[in-house]
Amino acid sequence: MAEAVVFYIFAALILGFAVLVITAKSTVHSVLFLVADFLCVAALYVVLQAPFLAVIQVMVYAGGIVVLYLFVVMLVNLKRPPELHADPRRLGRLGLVMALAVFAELAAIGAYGWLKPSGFDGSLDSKNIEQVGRALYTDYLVPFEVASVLLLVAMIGAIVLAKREQ
Amino acid sequence: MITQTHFLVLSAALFMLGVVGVMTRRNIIIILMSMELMLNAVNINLIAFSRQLGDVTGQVFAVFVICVAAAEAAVGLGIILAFYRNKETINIDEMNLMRW
Amino acid sequence: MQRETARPMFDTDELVINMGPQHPSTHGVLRLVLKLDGEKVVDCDAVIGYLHRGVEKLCESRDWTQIVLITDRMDYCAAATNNLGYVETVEKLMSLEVPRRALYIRTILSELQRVASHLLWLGTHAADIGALTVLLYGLRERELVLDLFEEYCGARLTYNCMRIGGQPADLPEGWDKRVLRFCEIQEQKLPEYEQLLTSNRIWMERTTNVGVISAADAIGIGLCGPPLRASGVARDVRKDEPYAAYAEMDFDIPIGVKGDTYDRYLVRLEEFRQSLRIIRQAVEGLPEGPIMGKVSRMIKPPAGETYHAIEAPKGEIGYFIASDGKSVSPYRFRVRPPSFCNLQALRQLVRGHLIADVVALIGTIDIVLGEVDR
Amino acid sequence: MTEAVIFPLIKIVIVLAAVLATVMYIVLLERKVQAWVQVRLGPMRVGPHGILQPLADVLKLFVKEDITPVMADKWVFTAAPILVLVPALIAFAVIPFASNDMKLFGLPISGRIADVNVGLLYIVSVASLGIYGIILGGWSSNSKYPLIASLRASAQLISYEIAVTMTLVTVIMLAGTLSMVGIVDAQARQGMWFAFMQPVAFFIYFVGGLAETNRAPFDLPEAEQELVAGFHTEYSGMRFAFFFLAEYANMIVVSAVATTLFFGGWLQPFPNVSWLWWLGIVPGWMWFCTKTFMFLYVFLWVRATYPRYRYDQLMRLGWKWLIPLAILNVVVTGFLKVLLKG
Repeated sequence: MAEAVVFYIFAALILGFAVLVITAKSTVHSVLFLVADFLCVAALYVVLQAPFLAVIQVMVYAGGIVVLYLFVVMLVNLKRPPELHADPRRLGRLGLVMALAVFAELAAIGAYGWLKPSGFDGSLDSKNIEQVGRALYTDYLVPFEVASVLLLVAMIGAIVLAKREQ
Repeated sequence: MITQTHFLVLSAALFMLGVVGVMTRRNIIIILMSMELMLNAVNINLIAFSRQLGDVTGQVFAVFVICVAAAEAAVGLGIILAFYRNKETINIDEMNLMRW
Repeated sequence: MQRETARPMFDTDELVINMGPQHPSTHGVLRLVLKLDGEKVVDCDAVIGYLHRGVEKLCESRDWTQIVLITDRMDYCAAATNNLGYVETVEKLMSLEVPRRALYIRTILSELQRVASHLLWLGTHAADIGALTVLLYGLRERELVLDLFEEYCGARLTYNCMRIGGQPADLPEGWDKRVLRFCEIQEQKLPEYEQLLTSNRIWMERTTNVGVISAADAIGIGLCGPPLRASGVARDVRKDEPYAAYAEMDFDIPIGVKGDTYDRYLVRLEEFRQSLRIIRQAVEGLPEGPIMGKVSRMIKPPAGETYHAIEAPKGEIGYFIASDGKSVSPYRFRVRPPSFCNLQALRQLVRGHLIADVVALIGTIDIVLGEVDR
Repeated sequence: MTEAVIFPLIKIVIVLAAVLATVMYIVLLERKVQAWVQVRLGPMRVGPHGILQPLADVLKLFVKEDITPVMADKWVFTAAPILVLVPALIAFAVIPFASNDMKLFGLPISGRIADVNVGLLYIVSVASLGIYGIILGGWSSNSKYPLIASLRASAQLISYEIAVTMTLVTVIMLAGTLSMVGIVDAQARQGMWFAFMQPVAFFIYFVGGLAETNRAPFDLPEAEQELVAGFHTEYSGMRFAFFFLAEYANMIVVSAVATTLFFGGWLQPFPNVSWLWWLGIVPGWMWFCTKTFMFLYVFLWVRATYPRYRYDQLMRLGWKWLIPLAILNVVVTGFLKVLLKG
């Protein structure tokens, strides 16, 4: 019962903030809503018994990535605000397509859930961090290393791109 | 009773909102942010399934997704910054040249 | 790679920022228009005149004795040397003979003034770089100098402590002892400042190689005083064209090597010691005799003009005074203020440095806006 | 129900009140310590030896006019101080003030609000959120000095966070747990505070902590000599007070975490020296507070002694010295751990 309440509250917040992210006029407000959104997602991870992921979500997404966004928004906003493209006809067409897609998707999920109802019977024990760590460093060691190389490449790439030419 | 389906619906809706953002907004920073929303939707899915199956593999993949999101943000924003310095715009419709 | 060179790939955004006239560390009402590239200063434009009171014009309508107290108001951190420069110029114009005792008293006063002014400089310069404690230490010792001045002439800031042809009053009883006592105290306190700054890593990193100016550039710009000597030019009016009783004093002129902020700091710190040395010699060798020369009641210099410069704490302060021989006030009065001349170097100093260095560099050239604007 | 809801609530209230009161008096202590270093007396007028000065300060901040610049982004401008203060305060949730075996009216009380098994990561992630308030406060003021300051602040925070987090990794390696309580227990078990096993990590943590809390000699974002007042130049009244509170609350967090990770938290010193048995009489939470205050004092002491770093020097120190050193420390610790085990 408590879980349901928590889930509905956070689900509503997540979707609400997501709507605000994509509709806010000011880019900075958008970024702020994005942070709020990520924090709510982190809360949802706690509900899903993944505290490690929740903390990582806050640390990396909210504390790192979005700060980067904010930085760029501030640098870019200095001169003139970016314009919002408004093409009502196109938006209308898009809306129709999107609505159909969402409908199809939700229908599929609903049908699946109806055919094969599933509660959360499998439960993760409290040793969440150890488990994730073990999986990362044993079964998924190679992907892990690849990911680290990816980050390194991204880092160098970002520096090269953002650096001014002398 | 909250079931897997609840999370799937939430995730689908969040993903769709991300897609709508990418499609409707012309501000490239907001487009990138919408993509972050979609990645988050994926993560919710992964973690919900990990919970259902009692297996941490989903969480491991969520870590990878976050990792990729970080890399994407760094490079993407680097490109935006470089482009902005040159063209003074971040409207995606005006980004129609492969070189300058 | 082929690329149009006409337009750089990334054009730089320059941010124009106004530092002052209301800013905590522009030492008064100096306004700097800084062009920034990120944190780097591309260009700097000093806007002055916010404290302009028309001192020079004002002096042309006051009689000769009244002008002494107007000179107090130029460099209000070093009023005694301003007085000295003025009275000596007038004495030169009138070819007056000043008694030796008066000359010695003047020497003591102007060296005390140098110590006080340098203490204020040290404190504010260090505070600009973030070392607040040194400011309080410096003010603590400056208070002692001000007490001495108060005892001698009754004022603590604008002394009006010299007269054309001599001194207004003889030394109070026991004053010389107290001056020597102060010298002792000051000598003991100098290592305290040095402990906090001289070999402090952060202080050294903040000051070495910041605002380097070569000897040739320094002369070209017209720098004077400690900044000039820190660039390696041994120019000191006290030695080169001795005035007051400096010809009879034994002292050294510290000079720097690189001409950076750290050198300027070291030079001024050494000047403390030399000043104390001069004060000791002057107090010990103080001759007996009158303190006032033979001056008529109505001072009216003969027609003519003259320029005379002395070494103020901040540099060379020169007075150009023209008299028409008829009226009771100068016909033309012009000051060459050291702060104004040293300020000219600021632009060259700050270019290419960061904002944090700008405040350090304003501090290192030691300006007083009352003197820059007059 | 009582155990799960009422007790934590009471604890939260107590901790919040204690933190806010400490902040008020840390400000007074700072002024006093600085005054003593600078051969002054410090505040003396309000109450004996200025002991009521904090109340006067708070009153002044309350009644001061709250100004919002006309061109400021009003929402963000209002939200920024809150965004700074909240992370600083919620970090206290996992800090263990005392051991678990405290008794109050016969009821067992644990000496913390919550013991999460990701406690240390929680603190790191919460601390990384504090940056938003600073960036947004500087940006929304729509003024140049705050903007420069907030850019400085965010760059500084991000770069020093890496070094600090790296030092935490070594602590985790030694303790084998992420729980704050577990880390203190590990120190009790191993019979040695981690500061002595990891002096390098402790040093880096403390320097990084100075930088992360924007304290001298790393107080660039609010260097009044350069940037007027830094990112809160345009703030006044209570909103300014929030920034102020947050800075000092962050100092307390850094000190408290340093105490927990490196100086044994609530543990008494020298538990194995028999003639020092009387040290055990002092309750654990008092040891904790004493140690924390020691660190706070060092914060103030450093401020009164050192000049300020320059922006590029600060970055160089962080990236070229502290981060490599911290990584090296992690590697060495790992090797030693494996070697000593085998």
